[in-house]
Amino acid sequence: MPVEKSFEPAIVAFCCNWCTYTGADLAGLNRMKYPENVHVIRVPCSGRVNPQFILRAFQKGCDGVMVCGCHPGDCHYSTGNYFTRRRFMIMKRLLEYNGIDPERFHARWISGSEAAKFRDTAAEVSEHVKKLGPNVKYREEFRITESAEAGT
Amino acid sequence: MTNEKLDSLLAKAGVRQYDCYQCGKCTGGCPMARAMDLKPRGVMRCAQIGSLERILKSNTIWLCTGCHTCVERCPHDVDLPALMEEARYLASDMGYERRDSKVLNEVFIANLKMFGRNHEMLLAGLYNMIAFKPLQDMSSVPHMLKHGLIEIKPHETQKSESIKKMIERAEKLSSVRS
Amino acid sequence: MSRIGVFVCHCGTNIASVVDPDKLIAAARELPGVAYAADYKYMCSEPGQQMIKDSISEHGLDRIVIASCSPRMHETTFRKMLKNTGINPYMLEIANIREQCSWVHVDKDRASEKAVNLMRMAVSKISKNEPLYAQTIPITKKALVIGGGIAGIQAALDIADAGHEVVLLERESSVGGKMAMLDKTFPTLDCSACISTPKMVDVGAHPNITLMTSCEVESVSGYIGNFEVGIKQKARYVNHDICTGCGLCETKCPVKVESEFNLGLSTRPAIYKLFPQAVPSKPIIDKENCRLLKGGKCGICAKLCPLGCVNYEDEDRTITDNFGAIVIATGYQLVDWPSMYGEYGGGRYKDILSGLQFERTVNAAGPTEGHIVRPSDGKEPETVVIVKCVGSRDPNKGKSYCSRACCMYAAKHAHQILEKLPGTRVFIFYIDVRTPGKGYEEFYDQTRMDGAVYVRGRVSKIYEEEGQLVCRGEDSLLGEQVSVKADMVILETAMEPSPGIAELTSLLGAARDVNNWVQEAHPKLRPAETQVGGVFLAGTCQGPKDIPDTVAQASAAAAKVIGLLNKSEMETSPMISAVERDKCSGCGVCVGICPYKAVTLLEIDDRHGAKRIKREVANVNSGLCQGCGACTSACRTGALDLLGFRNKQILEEVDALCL
Amino acid sequence: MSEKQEKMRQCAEKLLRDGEAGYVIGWGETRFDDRTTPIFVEDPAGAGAFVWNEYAINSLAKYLLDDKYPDKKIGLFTRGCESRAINRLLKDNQIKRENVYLIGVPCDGKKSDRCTLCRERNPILYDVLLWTPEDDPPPAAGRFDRVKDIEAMSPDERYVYWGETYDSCIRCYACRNVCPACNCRECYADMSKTGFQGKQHSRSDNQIFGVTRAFHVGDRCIECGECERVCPMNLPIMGQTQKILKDINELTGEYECGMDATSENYLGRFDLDDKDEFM
Amino acid sequence: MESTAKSYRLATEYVMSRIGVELVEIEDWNCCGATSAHTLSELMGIALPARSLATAELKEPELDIVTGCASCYARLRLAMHKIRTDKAAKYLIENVIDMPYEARREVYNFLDVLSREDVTEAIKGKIKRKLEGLKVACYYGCLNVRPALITGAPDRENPQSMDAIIALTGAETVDWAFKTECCGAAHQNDAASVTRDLSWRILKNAQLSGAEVIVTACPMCNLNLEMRQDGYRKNTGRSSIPVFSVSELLAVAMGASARHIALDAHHVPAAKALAAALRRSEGGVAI
Repeated sequence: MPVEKSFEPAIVAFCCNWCTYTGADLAGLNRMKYPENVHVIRVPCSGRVNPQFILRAFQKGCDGVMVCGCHPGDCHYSTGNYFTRRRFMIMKRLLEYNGIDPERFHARWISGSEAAKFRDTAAEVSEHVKKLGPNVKYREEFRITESAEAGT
Repeated sequence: MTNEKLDSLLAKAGVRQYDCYQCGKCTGGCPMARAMDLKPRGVMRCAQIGSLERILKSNTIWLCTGCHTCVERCPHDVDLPALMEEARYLASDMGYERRDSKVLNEVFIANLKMFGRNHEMLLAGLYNMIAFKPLQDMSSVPHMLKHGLIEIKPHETQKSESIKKMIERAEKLSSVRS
Repeated sequence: MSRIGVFVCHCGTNIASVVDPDKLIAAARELPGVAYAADYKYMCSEPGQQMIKDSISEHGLDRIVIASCSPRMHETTFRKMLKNTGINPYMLEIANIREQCSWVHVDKDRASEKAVNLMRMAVSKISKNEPLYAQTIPITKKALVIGGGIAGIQAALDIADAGHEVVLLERESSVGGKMAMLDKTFPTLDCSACISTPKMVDVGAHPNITLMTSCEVESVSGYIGNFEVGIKQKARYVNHDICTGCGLCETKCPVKVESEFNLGLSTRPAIYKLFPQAVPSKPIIDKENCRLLKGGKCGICAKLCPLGCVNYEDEDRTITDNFGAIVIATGYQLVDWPSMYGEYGGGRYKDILSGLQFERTVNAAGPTEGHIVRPSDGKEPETVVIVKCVGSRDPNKGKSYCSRACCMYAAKHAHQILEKLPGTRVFIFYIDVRTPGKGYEEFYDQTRMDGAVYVRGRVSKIYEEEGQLVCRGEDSLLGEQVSVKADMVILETAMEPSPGIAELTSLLGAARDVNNWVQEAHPKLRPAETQVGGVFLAGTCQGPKDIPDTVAQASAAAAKVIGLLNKSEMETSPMISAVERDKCSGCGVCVGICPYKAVTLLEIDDRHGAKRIKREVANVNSGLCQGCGACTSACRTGALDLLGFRNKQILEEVDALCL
Repeated sequence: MSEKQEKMRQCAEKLLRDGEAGYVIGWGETRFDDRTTPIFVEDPAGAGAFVWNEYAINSLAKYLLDDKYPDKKIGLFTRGCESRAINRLLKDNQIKRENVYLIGVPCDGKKSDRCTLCRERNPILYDVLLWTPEDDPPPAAGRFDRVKDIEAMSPDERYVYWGETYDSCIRCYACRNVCPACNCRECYADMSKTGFQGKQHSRSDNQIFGVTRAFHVGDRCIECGECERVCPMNLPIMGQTQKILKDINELTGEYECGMDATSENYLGRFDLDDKDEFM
Repeated sequence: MESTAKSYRLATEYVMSRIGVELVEIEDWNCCGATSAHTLSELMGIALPARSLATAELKEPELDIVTGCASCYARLRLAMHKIRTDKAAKYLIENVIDMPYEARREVYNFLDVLSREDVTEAIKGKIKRKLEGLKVACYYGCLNVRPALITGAPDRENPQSMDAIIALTGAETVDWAFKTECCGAAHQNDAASVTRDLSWRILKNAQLSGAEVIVTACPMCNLNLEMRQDGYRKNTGRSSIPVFSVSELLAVAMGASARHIALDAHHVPAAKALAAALRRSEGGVAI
């Protein structure tokens, strides 16, 4: 399909304000380059990321989702990311159990200084998701037809 | 072109030349540094400025005993012995001059090809002949003969033929990574 | 319908060279709710801000989206700008099209496309924004300074001089810290004790300062302006309320142990003052070594004390106090070089001293009364080798960082040796000489002219032979191996954070960097603050530094504290959790998740059908809540929501990306 | 059987007559021989309506939520499954222990699929125990067998499996209404404005409901099986929640809910040494 | 060990038989190639030791390997390490040696074995006479401890394992600075002027630190430190110092006679120093 070639996935990254968002800013400051697909949504803490956001993202047409926060032990709010860790350990397994490809959902710890890790993660996730193609699982049906129309 | 070779040399040795900040702790502790025409720190300096030839021409790479004192104390974990080793292979491949110790090493291996094990007397004797140092260490010979510390007849492994073949195979392939 | 204004910043060429502002403007105008869209070269500039303000009144805007640099950069700027416009400062969203778009992407079309996405996400989000109003909390006008070294002393004095109460807490039995151990200070060579002792006396006597020695922080709760700190007062076994510090008790103590203050170069009794000029100038008993406290027979000191101050029954106590601000000034210790450097003898050779041991040796009040002699035989050295960067700049065996003060104190040591023992040969092995400081390079020059020989190279091995220490290394400028036979070797060892810093920072919630130094909130712009509101930093707990920098940072931290304590109350961020009580079933899952104990269950009056009932619901303490939102993701009904980052706002962003 | 039934009736009658309980919840006859229905008896004279037979299937505990603020205690016949549900409600701060009078009735297993999963026949907490405890059922072999079967599929197969499963969901929310872990004042699924749950009868919205509900109750599920029993479309609902329980069991060791009223739920606490796969 | 290290071999056999450790000689072992092989070819430097190890694994799959030579130890350990960590290298090496090799068992040096708790206990039980007051400098050499990645030695500058073993004989080990300095054995033939110095300064530091004898755990170290003492005497004006293998001191303490372990085969007269120590402790027992 010709669509495959020009497929540019939409990826949303929920990033905590103190570590990963700062790391992403630092990547910019250092003029590192990564694919345009990754869109950051700023949240105060990875603990703020309700797993239902992820479901919604897949439903509305995101092809990949990332949840990023401070490394365990470094949380600005001291324990937020420990809860994140448990929540998404369960959620990731549940999503995969329901058929979502493991590569479509990533949780990662990226500190405020790990600009390179942010870049690498963004690039890596983009690449994987690109290979997988557009996500149809969990996607609202009318969206699929709509975009198919738009594509023709 | 030189740098390509140098880069691959460094990569094989697992050494990043810019890790070194030239503190000289390697040279300071090197047992053989006095005899080296390029000191260990100098080797790293040459790697930094891209002068591969000076490394390959030096006697340093042949004199390194592999005692690992340098890397043990190096603040940046620069694996100089690995670098020296790769440099020796490259120097041999590129046909650089055989330096003193290479002769010994070759005699040693020839010895193994013949017997599978090392024959000290033959080794020392052959070496002294080839290197033209006929009298080196010969004062000890009578004592050693008397007490059975050296023997005229070499020990052979039972399968010295297979070892010879193995060594030849290894010589052909030479590097583990290639 | 909301009236959203979209403003696109070029940031000079930083944004505009990659992202096409026209595309953003065109896209913005198509979006529902957008009443106005415009671009400008520098939105954050005065004219840029004016333009936004003008547009607000001209077009009747009620919420603003700015597509520009990171919100971490200018969110505060733009919020301030909105304060005088009639729009609530929280009716603002920033699309980060610089750090996360123009700077990280190359393809102009695709970068512009992404910028449009980001802008659209912000527009969608802001459609759900609501005005937020800051609350105020009272501030306890009292500061706690942890650590009684020169940093803590300076900070305490500055805060106290500004009229605020200060508790200065010190783990040892006297304030003074490392500076009290030093002999002279570079580059002016004024005597360390002469300049630090008066300050020690000042903190002891200042009406606004309460000195708490032999104390440690045990617990911390609360938040900026309202900390509650549990302090452990370790048993001193001497009643300091009565003690006059006469020193009689020390004279007959049968115990002799290595003196910590003199770093093992002399001994002290079990009842002791840390050093003669100690403040408070009163002894304590070291329970690890006291014969009686270890279960033996003694009690001599109690018999000797004319005032009956000695109390062997003394016990640790916990005192709780409230503070508005906390300063961490816990300082450093030297790395344990013997465990790192087997090649330097691993501590086997007596005549190898650490820099601090040499300070004690050369100090007139030290164990040798200032005579530079070898600990092994008491002879004056004829040749001294000074080794720099021991434990620093050595990621393999020690610390990767430069310890900053060593170059200068190495030069000072050389100078002191050459001054006290003219004719001594002094060799300084170095890798680089770093002298960035006022008068520092001149001091280094002087030391070289004094006759100190600088040898460029790191010493590879030191061993003892025939009563001398043979130092082998390379003179890398000559390219030859060198070997120096020295009578004494001084290792200028690196600083590392004081022990216990990990425990203290986790009590306070402050972060540490990879080397365990306390992390400042911003390396350049907020060097004296931690990321935790109300917790500040002074001195070497933040990283190696010399005395002038330490004192400067201490005063900076004090200024921050004074600024905070001068207010009687402060505004808190309104972006905190809020409970919709109708939805809350009081299950309490949020209570256990909140790291600040800000969420509790509250009994409220309600109706159940026709019945009046009492039921429990979650309640957020706006003073404690820091706005992390961890509770909101655990709340199944969504009764808890985070203001400014409401569920619906975030979902709008998600939806907007996928349009 | 009838002896036990008699004990139950006597106990209920006494409770009501003494005014100890305002009413008692138990099982009553229907016009079908093979069905019972939950009944609420206020009048001591009506205690004879309670029955105890192999069709006393419904779990009764959830009814307590309909009357969270009673004037008098509520009497409740309590088996293993009821008592775990009550622990659930107590832990979730939904009922007060003093508002209920628990009449312990050790269970001998009923004619229901949900009883095949049963691990606790005897009540864990009660105010009175009417007869001697039953032997616990043999260790439920294959607690997670069904989950393992699904895990063995490929991602696409799993998607199709669950997609087709949820295609038949009619979103009646019976599973939620009967579930003791679903005790919110207002269910997220009823709040269409928040945006977490779409209302369409599409595969997407149905699946979102399935997964979200599973995540909401997964670490608190007492495995009573009521959800599957009441599902008019026979959906394998526990296949989702048990997946979460299985993962928790694998991550932190033995994990079972409702065994007491105090243990913190898995997602409501953390351990510094938790496995970290997000480095 | 057949020739130049004759007394080392005899003493080791003596000690091991006394404490009930059975050593099995690897059938048809071959030389590890020492410094020479890997100097010329990396592959040869690994294949040679790998062949011996593979043979051992084939014939004695349940046994660990022990070597009494520091150089062999380093080469064997490296081969083992390489096989375990580098799959590509494993494939190549197995091809060259024409044998499978999985590196299932460990390679130890002689000191590792002697330091094992059970072995130490066994030695303690077999010590018959004490070498009271004999001042010993333990020389470990480079390759018993370095490189740390391969040997896993905890302390590479001032190791203690040999000192602890020697202490069992009643001898007193001295604290000295050249325990792991290179003696230059690899270049004694071709860079003699430098390497002679290396061994001399080791001898000198041992003497200045009060040692009467030096003890080694490697035949090459032993030979190298011992053989060139004529020049040492001439050049430094110091007296020569006997060099023993660790097994020899243990054997003597266990009661071996000079003839048992060919003490007369030493280049530097050796029996005298031991005899003096034995006399000190037992009032004139000869060896």
